[in-house]
Amino acid sequence: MSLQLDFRIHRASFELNVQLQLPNKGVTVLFGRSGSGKTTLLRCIAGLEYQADGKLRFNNQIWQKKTFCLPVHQRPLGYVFQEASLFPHLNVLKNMQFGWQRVHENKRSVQFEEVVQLLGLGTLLNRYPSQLSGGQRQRVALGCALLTSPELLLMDEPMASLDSTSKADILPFLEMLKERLQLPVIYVTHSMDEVTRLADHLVYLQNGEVLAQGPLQQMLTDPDLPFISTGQASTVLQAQLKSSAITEDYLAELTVEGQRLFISQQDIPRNHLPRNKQLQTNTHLADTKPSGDAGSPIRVRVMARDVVLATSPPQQISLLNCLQVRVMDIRDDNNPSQSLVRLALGQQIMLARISRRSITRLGLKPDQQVYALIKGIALN
Amino acid sequence: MSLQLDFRIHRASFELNVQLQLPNKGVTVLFGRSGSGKTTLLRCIAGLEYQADGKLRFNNQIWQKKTFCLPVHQRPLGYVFQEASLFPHLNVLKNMQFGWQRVHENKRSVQFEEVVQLLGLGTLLNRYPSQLSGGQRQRVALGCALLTSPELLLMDEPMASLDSTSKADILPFLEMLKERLQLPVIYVTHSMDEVTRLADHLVYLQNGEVLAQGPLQQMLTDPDLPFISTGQASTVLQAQLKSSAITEDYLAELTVEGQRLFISQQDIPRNHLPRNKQLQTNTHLADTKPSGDAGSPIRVRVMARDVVLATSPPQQISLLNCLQVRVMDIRDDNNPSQSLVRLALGQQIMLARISRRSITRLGLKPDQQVYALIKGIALN
Amino acid sequence: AKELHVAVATNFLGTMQQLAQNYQKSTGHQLLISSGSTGALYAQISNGAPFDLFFAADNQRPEKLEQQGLILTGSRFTYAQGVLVLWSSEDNLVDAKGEVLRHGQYEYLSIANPDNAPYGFAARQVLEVKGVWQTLEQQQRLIRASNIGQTYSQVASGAAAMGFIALAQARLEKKGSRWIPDASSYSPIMQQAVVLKTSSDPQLAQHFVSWLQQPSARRIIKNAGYYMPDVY
Amino acid sequence: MWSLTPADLSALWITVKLAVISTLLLILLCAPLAWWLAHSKSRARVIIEALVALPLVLPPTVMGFYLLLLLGPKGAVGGFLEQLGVGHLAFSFSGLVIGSMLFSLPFVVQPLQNAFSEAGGRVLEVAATLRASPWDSFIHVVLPLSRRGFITAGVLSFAHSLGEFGMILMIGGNIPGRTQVASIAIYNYVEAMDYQGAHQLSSILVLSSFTLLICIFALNRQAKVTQIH
Amino acid sequence: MWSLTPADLSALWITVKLAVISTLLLILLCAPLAWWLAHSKSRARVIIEALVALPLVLPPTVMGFYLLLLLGPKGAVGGFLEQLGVGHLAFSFSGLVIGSMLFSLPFVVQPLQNAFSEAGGRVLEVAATLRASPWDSFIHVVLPLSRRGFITAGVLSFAHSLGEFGMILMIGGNIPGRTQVASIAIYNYVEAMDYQGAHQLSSILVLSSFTLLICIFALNRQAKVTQIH
Ligand SMILES: Nc1ncnc2c1ncn2[C@@H]1O[C@H](COP(=O)(O)OP(=O)(O)OP(=O)(O)O)[C@@H](O)[C@H]1O
Ligand SMILES: Nc1ncnc2c1ncn2[C@@H]1O[C@H](COP(=O)(O)OP(=O)(O)OP(=O)(O)O)[C@@H](O)[C@H]1O
Ligand SMILES: [Mg+2]
Ligand SMILES: [Mg+2]
Repeated sequence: MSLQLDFRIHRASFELNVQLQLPNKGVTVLFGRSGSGKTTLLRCIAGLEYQADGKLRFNNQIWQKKTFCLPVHQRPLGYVFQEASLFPHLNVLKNMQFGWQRVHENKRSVQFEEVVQLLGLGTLLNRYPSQLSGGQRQRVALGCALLTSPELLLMDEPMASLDSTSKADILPFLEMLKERLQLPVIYVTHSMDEVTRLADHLVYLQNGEVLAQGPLQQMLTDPDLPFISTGQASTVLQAQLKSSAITEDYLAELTVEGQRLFISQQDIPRNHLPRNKQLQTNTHLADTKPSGDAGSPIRVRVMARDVVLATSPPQQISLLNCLQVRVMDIRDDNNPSQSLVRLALGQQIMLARISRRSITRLGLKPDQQVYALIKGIALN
Repeated sequence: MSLQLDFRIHRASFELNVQLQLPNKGVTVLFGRSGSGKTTLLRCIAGLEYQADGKLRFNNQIWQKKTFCLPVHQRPLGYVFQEASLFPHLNVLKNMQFGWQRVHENKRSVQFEEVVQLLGLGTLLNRYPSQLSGGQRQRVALGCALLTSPELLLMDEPMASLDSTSKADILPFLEMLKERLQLPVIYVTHSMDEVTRLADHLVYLQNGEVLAQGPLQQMLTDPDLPFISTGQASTVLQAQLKSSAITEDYLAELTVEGQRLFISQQDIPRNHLPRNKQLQTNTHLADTKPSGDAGSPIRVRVMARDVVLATSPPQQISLLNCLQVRVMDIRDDNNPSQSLVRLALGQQIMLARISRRSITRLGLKPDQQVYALIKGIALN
Repeated sequence: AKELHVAVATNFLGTMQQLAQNYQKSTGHQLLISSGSTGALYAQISNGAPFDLFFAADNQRPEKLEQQGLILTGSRFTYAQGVLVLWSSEDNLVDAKGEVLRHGQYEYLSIANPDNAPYGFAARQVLEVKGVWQTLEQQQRLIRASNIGQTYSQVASGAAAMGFIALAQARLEKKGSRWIPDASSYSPIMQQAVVLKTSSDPQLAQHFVSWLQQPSARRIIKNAGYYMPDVY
Repeated sequence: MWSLTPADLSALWITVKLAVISTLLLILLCAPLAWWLAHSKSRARVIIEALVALPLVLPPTVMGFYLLLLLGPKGAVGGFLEQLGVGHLAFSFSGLVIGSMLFSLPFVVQPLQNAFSEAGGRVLEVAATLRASPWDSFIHVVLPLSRRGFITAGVLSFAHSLGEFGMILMIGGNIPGRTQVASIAIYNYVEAMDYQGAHQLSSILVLSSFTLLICIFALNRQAKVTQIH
Repeated sequence: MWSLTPADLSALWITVKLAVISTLLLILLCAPLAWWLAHSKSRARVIIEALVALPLVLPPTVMGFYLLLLLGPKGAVGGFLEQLGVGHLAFSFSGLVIGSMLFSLPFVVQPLQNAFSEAGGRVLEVAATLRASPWDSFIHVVLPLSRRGFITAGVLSFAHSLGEFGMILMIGGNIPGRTQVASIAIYNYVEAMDYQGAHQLSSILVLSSFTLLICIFALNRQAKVTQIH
């Protein structure tokens, strides 16, 4: 736990009061409704909220305490603002060089060309911000922040106005960065997809206070939190990837609590590939079979709506994955026609959202042993 | 077809060249990668691109031709800009009143309080824009545009930075507005979820040109377009809602091409409810059973990844919906471990994405009769 | 009672105000006084300024107006003759013979601009007689104010050690030391006045002019520090 | 303690009248010009911008002299007006106003132009989509957003009109009760060596301007704070 | 065609030197003040803002007189400098520069203050997160974004320094070759009824300023076009 913070802000009709200890690597996602204080908290961490009263310690370095506040520009962080903010008098190239040039060569941990290429900015370098589209501006702002080789990355909805192709290009890069640089990231997003894909740690803010926080898995299945009742309710399972598990048909075999699971090779996180391949995104992996070792841990996401329950293992059906699980409990869902079934898979918990009618028809009860069928592609 | 447009713009490294005829009701979604010209096209329609050379006719009224250009403020349109833009010198209330006061009372088709309440702005009315969070600003901007009671609504990613709860509140309101006001809407979004939920018509832009356009259903299943290869690939089915179809367990029964389908009552679009209920969002429908008539048409969305194929109807499984379909063709997916199966369901087409291994195991072939299993909750 | 509009060179303004008071007392007529530099007033008159009378600080401008036919024929007359004085605000700086100009330890000497102010021209003549003009000019110690009013300000503020001003000004100062050069060392400073052709009431203007010839009026002018040959 | 002569009072009154009238007129007339300068893409713009600054380059008396030539009965403008029966403008309060306006022109145009340049762009587009005509937008969006520019323009022009005297003396003719303003009165006091009178009138001018300016800036600041710009 | 006397030439040269030096110095010194005024939340701000505009209120000659009292050998400042062995400032070029600066103060501070107010906020926050120290941000972000304000300040101050003569005459003493500037020379021509000489020198001043201003505004415009502000 190496980002320790404790902030209080009083505003006319809003009060922030947050104490947190965040891990010094991995992605912490700040989640919460509009106006819950996510941006304000990021600004406090960056040192931009002068009225903030509090303490902040990063990796044994004190950034703020009662009588002291490390100036923003001396904090080794990168900040992607919610509204992409570029220097209007500089073109894209100079905007990106701004932070890059202010970091000592020895301290640079990313490559300029790498970032430019990955964010697809090669053809825009001579443009001025006023000549860019919304998404282009957002990508440039992302580039500017990354190019300062930060030790802590703060990102406020960095992909809100990006198309899915751009997102699909950038997300793996962020995952890679996070692994390679061992860089703690604090990430604000409203997209459950980004949460399940990126988050290690989740902080749920409500009206300026931390309602709950914890590791992703635990938070997603906590019945008291709203995650389980969204349409996007998901669980994340810890699995092991076998090195020899690559099949002819581009599937990879995993083990979860002793049971087999197949996922698409493409969904295997990049960091399980040899280092020199890490930057090749969007290329098919067929030619470069991953060399993850037998037990290399990997996490897979299972959306509650993708889980089908059966009382006997079905045949002749296009569902690859069939896990034996035990029904823990069955709860009402927000949607009255649905129920939320929590399933025990060894030590782990999985969610399934199925219709009440199916519950009745199958006669599901707590403690019953059932088969959870998951579509292979639902994992990532 | 009552929005006819024909625009050309030359810029240093971008060229827009668009001819379109759009329906005069329903939602047309502009889709395309970052920088493809979506915002530029909206600005042309609004009359904000002075360099634009072209023609524009809206409902037999000429807005622009060679020698004439109707000034922006005389066009009865509402525009939600990509970057929420409010007047910094006015508080939220006065911002919202700005357009409202400039529309004649007789021409007002929405209610001030209604919009304020729905967008959750009640407590923010006295704030200035600089005191709002990103999502709050976006909601105010949305309100400002709606309050001009437009005859044509242009929206540029109006929900990009909204949390899912706000979205879930606002989307039904937009659906209702679109039905009630018979208001044509041109909507830019990167979210497939919003596309399938709102769009009637889809325009796919690439490098400033219309790559394809047409009704939603047709566009989504077109093998030449990128929609089928995204993770979000979906089809939209035309179904009929039976008035007597409301069951005890909050499901509604639909008919698709003569076959039965169950969906959650909650997913029934609001416009199928009695008018006085239209504004009650997020309330359970149990108490207000929808009164749609026997054959009232309704559309349901099926994501390709939610479809499971079986060669015999499975038993003892929590899948409510089982449709008899015919395999049309099987194509490679972007993901090498997956295949995309196009299924004929009567006159309609449905997509299923399943693993290659399942194709082999089940021995699927074109023209084969199979069972398509869809999770009830996957419909909306 | 009627009104007469009089344009006066700034250095005669104070005296004119005194005269105006007396004139009003004795005749009931009022004087409306506009002041300015002689050059500016001349430019205004050539461009139709609504004055009846013009009291210049020199004879050059009135002559010019006469040549241009802008005045009532024969109305030009000398109303006062200026007396030049070297003045310093320091008590013992200026000696009775003006030798300080030659030997004194002073930094700056202020005079009115010799090119357009009669007092300046006279000062230059005095300096030339003393033989210091060239030196002062070369050493850039000569301040050229726009008129003697400014010269006075510069000396009074102590910025310039001394300066050539009108006796009319120096009289008002109790402090300081002064030297009045011999009247023969410079050409007489004839302050002339004219009645303008555009005058709306030439008769009243003439009346005022003749009133000025009266001893009481002349005494006022003399007491103000001007040389009035007839009174002596 | 202070003993102002009636002439002083009348000079003060004319001064205030002159400063107020010329500042208001100037702002009214210059706003469109500044708007055009801020938004025009015409090449002529640069020339007009340069012309606007020119009145500053010449010494005020000399400018006054040239204005006299122009506005006097023999001048092009004055003569024309004379023929119309309006009367030429030299030595009248109207002439004073014109001179004063000409002389404060750059102080009004430049700040307004800068303010208008900033207050353009996106907000105007938003206003147009919210049905505001260009004129409506100008009044309800541009003007409030350019407040700072207007204050700067007003303050500079007002203060400058108070202190200007070279040109005013030349074109106004320093006629008591009509065109004699406070600055000329002070000048006269100094010239007449009545330093007491000069100090007194100067103090009044400076102190009242100071008070006025403080009020203006304080109000401006308050407006800014409530808006949290 | 034109026949300038050596005195005219030297006056022109001193004029240019004075305008350039005082404008540059003024901008250098006023930038921090304007920055403080734009961003301070102190109550003293309003008072300083009002003080800055005050030099305009008094007639230049009178201001010059008061300055003379201050800077002359008997004045507080002049006397002090005298004791230091620097010499008092009256009738020297340095005194001229000081007077000219004081008189153009409001034209420099106000536009800069407005520009700095606009160029604050978000971009400064971005710059700080990109490791720019406040000073670094000021140089590389605020200055370029305030270009318009600097141009306005420079142009107004430069033009005003060219034309100002009342105060300069008083405090500079019109010493040929040292403190006689073109505006005084023109004034003298007018006073001496040498209208030919006045026209000639005026034309030179006006035309060369006009050319200079056109160049400045054209360059500014070009910079703006490439940036598409
Ligand atoms: N400058 C300010 N002055 C007063 N209140 C403010 C200010 N900035 C933000 N607020 C308020 O503080 C609260 C928290 O704002 P914040 O921007 O942190 O929200 P957020 O969680 O980032 O929301 P969003 O998802 O909409 O961006 C909001 O209610 C907002 O209205
Ligand atoms: N003012 C401008 N001058 C020159 N080029 C511009 C200008 N505005 C936009 N462009 C370019 O025109 C193209 C289309 O821009 P547009 O804003 O329409 O894209 P978009 O489809 O809305 O993208 P996004 O999803 O990122 O908002 C982009 O390549 C952009 O860089
Ligand atoms: Mg936010
Ligand atoms: Mg866009």
